[in-house]
Amino acid sequence: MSEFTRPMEGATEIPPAGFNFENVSRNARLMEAWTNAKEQAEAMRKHHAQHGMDVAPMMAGGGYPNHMPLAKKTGTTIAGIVFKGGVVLGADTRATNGDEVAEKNCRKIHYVADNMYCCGAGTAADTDQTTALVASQLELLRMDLHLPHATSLRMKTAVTRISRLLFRYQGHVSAALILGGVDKAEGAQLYSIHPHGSSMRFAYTAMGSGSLAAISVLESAWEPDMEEADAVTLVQRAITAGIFNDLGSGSNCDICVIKNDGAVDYQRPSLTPNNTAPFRAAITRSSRMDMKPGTTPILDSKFVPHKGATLADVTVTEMEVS
Amino acid sequence: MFRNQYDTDVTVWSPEGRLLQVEYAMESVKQGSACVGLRSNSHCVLGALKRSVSELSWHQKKLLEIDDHMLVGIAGLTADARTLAKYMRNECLHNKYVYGTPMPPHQLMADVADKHQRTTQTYVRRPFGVGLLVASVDPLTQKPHLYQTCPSGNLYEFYASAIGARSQSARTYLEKHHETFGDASRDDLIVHALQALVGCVSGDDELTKENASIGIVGKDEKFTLLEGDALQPFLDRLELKGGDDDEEEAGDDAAAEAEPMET
Amino acid sequence: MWGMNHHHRSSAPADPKSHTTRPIVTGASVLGVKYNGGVMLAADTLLSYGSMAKTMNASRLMEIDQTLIGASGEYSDFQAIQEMLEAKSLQMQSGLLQEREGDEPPMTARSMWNYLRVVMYHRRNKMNPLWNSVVVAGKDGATGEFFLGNVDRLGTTVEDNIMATGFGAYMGVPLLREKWRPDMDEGEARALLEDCMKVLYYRDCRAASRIQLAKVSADGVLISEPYELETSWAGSTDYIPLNTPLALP
Amino acid sequence: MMSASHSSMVNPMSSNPYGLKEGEVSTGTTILAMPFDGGVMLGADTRTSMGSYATSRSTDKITFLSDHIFCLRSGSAADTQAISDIVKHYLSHLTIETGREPLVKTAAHLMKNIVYSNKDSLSAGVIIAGWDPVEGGQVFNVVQGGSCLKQSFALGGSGSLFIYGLMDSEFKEGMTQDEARALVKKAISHAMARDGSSGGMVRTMTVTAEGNKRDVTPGNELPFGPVF
Amino acid sequence: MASSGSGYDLSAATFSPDGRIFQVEYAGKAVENAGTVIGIHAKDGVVLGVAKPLYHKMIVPTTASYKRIHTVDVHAGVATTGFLPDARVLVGRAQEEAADWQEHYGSKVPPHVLADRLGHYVHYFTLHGALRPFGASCVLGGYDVDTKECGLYMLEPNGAAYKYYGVATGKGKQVAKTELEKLNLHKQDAESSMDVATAVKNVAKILILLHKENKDSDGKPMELELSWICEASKWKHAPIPKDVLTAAKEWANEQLEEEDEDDEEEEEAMEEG
Repeated sequence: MSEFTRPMEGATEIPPAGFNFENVSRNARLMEAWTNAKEQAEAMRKHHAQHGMDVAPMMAGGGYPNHMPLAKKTGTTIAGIVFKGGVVLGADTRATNGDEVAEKNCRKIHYVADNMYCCGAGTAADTDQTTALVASQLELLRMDLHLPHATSLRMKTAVTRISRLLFRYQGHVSAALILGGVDKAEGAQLYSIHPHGSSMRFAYTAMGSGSLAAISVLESAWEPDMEEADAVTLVQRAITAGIFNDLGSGSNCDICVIKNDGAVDYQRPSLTPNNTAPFRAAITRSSRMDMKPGTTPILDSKFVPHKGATLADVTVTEMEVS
Repeated sequence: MFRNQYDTDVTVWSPEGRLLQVEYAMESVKQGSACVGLRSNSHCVLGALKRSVSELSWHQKKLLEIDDHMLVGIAGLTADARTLAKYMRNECLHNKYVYGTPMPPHQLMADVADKHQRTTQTYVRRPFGVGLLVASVDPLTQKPHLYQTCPSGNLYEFYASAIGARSQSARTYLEKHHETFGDASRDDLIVHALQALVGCVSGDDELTKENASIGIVGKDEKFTLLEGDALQPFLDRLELKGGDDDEEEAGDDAAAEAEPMET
Repeated sequence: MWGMNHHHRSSAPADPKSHTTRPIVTGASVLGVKYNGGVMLAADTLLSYGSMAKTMNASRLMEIDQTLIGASGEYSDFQAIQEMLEAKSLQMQSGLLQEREGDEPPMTARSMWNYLRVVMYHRRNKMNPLWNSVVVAGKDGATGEFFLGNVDRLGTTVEDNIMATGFGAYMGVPLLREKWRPDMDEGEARALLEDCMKVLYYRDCRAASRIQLAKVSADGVLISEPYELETSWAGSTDYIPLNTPLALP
Repeated sequence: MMSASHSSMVNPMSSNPYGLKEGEVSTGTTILAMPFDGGVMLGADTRTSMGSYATSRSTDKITFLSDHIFCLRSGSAADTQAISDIVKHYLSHLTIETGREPLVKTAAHLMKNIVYSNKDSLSAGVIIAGWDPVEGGQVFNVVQGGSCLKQSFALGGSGSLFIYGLMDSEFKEGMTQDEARALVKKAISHAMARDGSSGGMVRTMTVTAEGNKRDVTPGNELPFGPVF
Repeated sequence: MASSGSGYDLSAATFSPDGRIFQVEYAGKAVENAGTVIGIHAKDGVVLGVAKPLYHKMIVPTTASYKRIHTVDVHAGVATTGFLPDARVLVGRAQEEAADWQEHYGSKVPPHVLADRLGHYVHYFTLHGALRPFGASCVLGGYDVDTKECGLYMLEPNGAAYKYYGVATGKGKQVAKTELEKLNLHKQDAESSMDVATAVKNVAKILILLHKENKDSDGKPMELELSWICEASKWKHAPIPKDVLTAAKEWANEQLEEEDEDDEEEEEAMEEG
């Protein structure tokens, strides 16, 4: 999962509502510039090679950038399976910004409705906003239809809403989702939805950069009608495979179990295989590094009140209540 | 020395089917000072007698390191030996780079022997004028091997051997005792090597820590050179007679003295 | 001495791009594990030409001097490596002074691995790589322990208890890492490799269910005949596409 | 089968799988060889094309290498003719030196050596088929790039893609000569019907210990024509 | 040597007035002075053998550096004699030829081609003043993988590479030839033609006989080196297994003793008669 740089604290400019694609045209311009630079470099290298000069830099891609700047690679492992009593979803908790770990414990299993949750891979903002948008649509729909129970909301409806939204944006909304949940019509269900708007139903699936690692675990050990405990362990194993084998995934494993009766068991964290506290604790720092209060004596102190308005000038009125 | 028209060129066979130029090259080995080699089941030891060419010169090196598991002792033209040693060192390094393992000695020796042969079949080069004793340990089996090369391109493996000036006395000594070398300890082998060398010292000289040199490789022992003070404890175990006696006797006496050490 | 040979095959073209730029006939993943008493490799027997299955019974595992070699990537390059190693082996075996007591092979797995590194690195420096990732399994000459290593087309070498090339690096390794133990017996090793090959068959479009196993153990080297994996399709057969009108019961 | 654009990249699945240069004549082809009881049967279409123009409609792609060994050529006509000439030359040398007929695998090996070591400048996919006294009838496929595959039957050229399924289901070991010829003709006719770069007639060659026999089926007498 | 000193014998590039090339003949002398090599082409394989007297006490007799029979390729081997460094070069060349053939044609070189190519190589050294002829000879045994037949050839310093049923060269050439001729090896089709097991015994016998008859080597220890290509060796060139070798030696010694006794009896009978 990646995060674009956050706006500065206290920035005054508020972005317009909805998704923003001003970078699309910027990227197109960059791409063009890059292609030109590459062609020039190629021509140069050909010239060199024909004259018997060193052509080694080609291998290293020297001289021009290897590729145009892209949105940062998504690094995530999410997975879900259907078991006898419902659906289990799992996700890692690492958020990356390029090669940096931007956040060690982020939430990737999003609330969509009381009876369905959604794991998101891709650009963090896109998955957050998409799931939130659909969540509010579903809630409005539920109220509009006077559905008494959460499980009366159909999974199909959610899948359709999400995939229509994503398709409308032609893949520019970078959200790869696994939607899991239960409804009265079809029981426990699991769907994967790709950024371009396609959706598929599975008994088990995985997405994100760690999906290959996760799916290998699921493919080798999933079986029909698993018990809940086994199902949770399997998803944990799949996510852990992503955490340890995919560099884009890491930190903890979150789990969300949605049972056939609509009950939800959201475990966050469910596993903490990368707890660093013991390692930190194991490092003994010299006591000389710790400075006790008072180590530096206070020689003198002085208080200068602000010269402008004083507290007494402010008129305090009570807030109106209705 | 026998001279005739067949002896000036390496590419000419004599009517008897001999290569006289090559045989003459073999004579040059006898010009060098002596070098002995012997092996047990775990170690291979070379001993050499160093010469100094003048009062002001150092004793010249006789034992050259090739690799951790290999060293050569030389007798004959030093410059020719240096060429060969450089070649052998290069081959060892190359093998290490390509296969990640030390050069198997038998393989290297075959190449060295072929290198000698090449000089005997074309008239552009003269044969090498040097004999080598090569002490080595096979890196795979950890067994010691002692090889001897010859300017003709012949190659032998020995339990013990000696080359160079006055080496006959050393060979006699080694021949008498070689059957006991198999189980001998490392230190005993060194003493045997020195004892064999005693007979090779020229009349008015004697074997000292200055002119003696010992090189060892063994199972679990990388190339070690013993010279100077390090050699003294071993020299102290010899009774130096050599000088005045004739060669055969020197060997015999030395043998008689050496025997108690082996028990 | 193929690879660094004296018969130079073709002069380098003026355009460096026209060197080998991609594989044409390819084999998919090779997997390997060390286990208690040996080391085992697995590979399927499919060769692809683009996405077409060109032939379905080609072995990508070979034995040379009690060492196993398995390769993914360009098959013609694998054949060249095969010929090169066979010639090398013969050269070393019949070499003039080749006689050690016992039948120690002249080149152990580790030295073969090292030799391949030199050849592959040399070729990539000539901008003409051998387009393979090669797994080497056998015995380490110096220690007598079992050896498992990999050389890629750049000449990078890796040594490990588990090994996977191609897609196997993404889908085999997680399982191998999770399940591997040093005290695994041969049956466990085989089961683990078969599990991984199965997953690869499910999810790698260039993999097949017809595989070969090979092992090096105290008994020597054994390469199995190709056989079919048993696959499972449970959980994958039930679902019909979304928004398909359902026939009423 | 070929587009005119130049590309040194070889993409087997593109419309220009052999990376031909502009104006290069290619045998956009269907070729097929299979062993039968007592020999091998080779078959090929007869179209040679340059882009979508058929420069020849009666080409003979079944090329002599030695008395009982032939090759079938696909890819660049110039390249494959040149290398089969070289292999033929090598084999005649070999025949003189050894005093006996060359083996099919030797011919395949020579062909592979050339294709493999010149993979960057050749566009050639060649099937070598023949009979020798040691191993009987055999078929080798030397694929673009230089892999050498011994196969139970071999297909090559752009048209082969259309008949893999047919051959997979109809080929059997140990067919009679007549069955083999009928299958080869049928398969090539099917390929010619669906592949624009294959066409013309079907030529076959039967190679047995007793001798070789050619056969041509004109374009209007094929066992299969397009169904409309 | 009658012609020595005539000045026509100093270069391989010089003919003598009577059309001989003395340098090649002199090189042949190096072979005639060296150890004997014997080869037998039996009906089901080939056997090569050399005898190596141990002239030196301290030499390691089992070592590879003392080897005189070498494997050239899986299916071919040579036994060498003469000036051994030269012989080693021939072996190396044979190995190269076999490897080149494999690389070029993807198959095993037929033995007659290998012998022929080696002959060309040796012959080249008889043409130039700057080179000298090889002072070595070798007996080549090989298995033709295609025709499933074995072949036995001898290479001489002049470049000749003839095929033989049985062949000997080196010091004991004459005696060995006489003994080989007694074995009727050229009658391969006959019922009684020799199999490879018998050939091994006879090679051992002839070599031991030669050793005993030679005044220089008698009494000195001797090492037999024998190899074969036959069904038992899976048609590969391999040293003869130790037990087979020991049995052959025992058989040879018994035979020789019997013959001695017979001779003595005969002699006695003669004397008496």
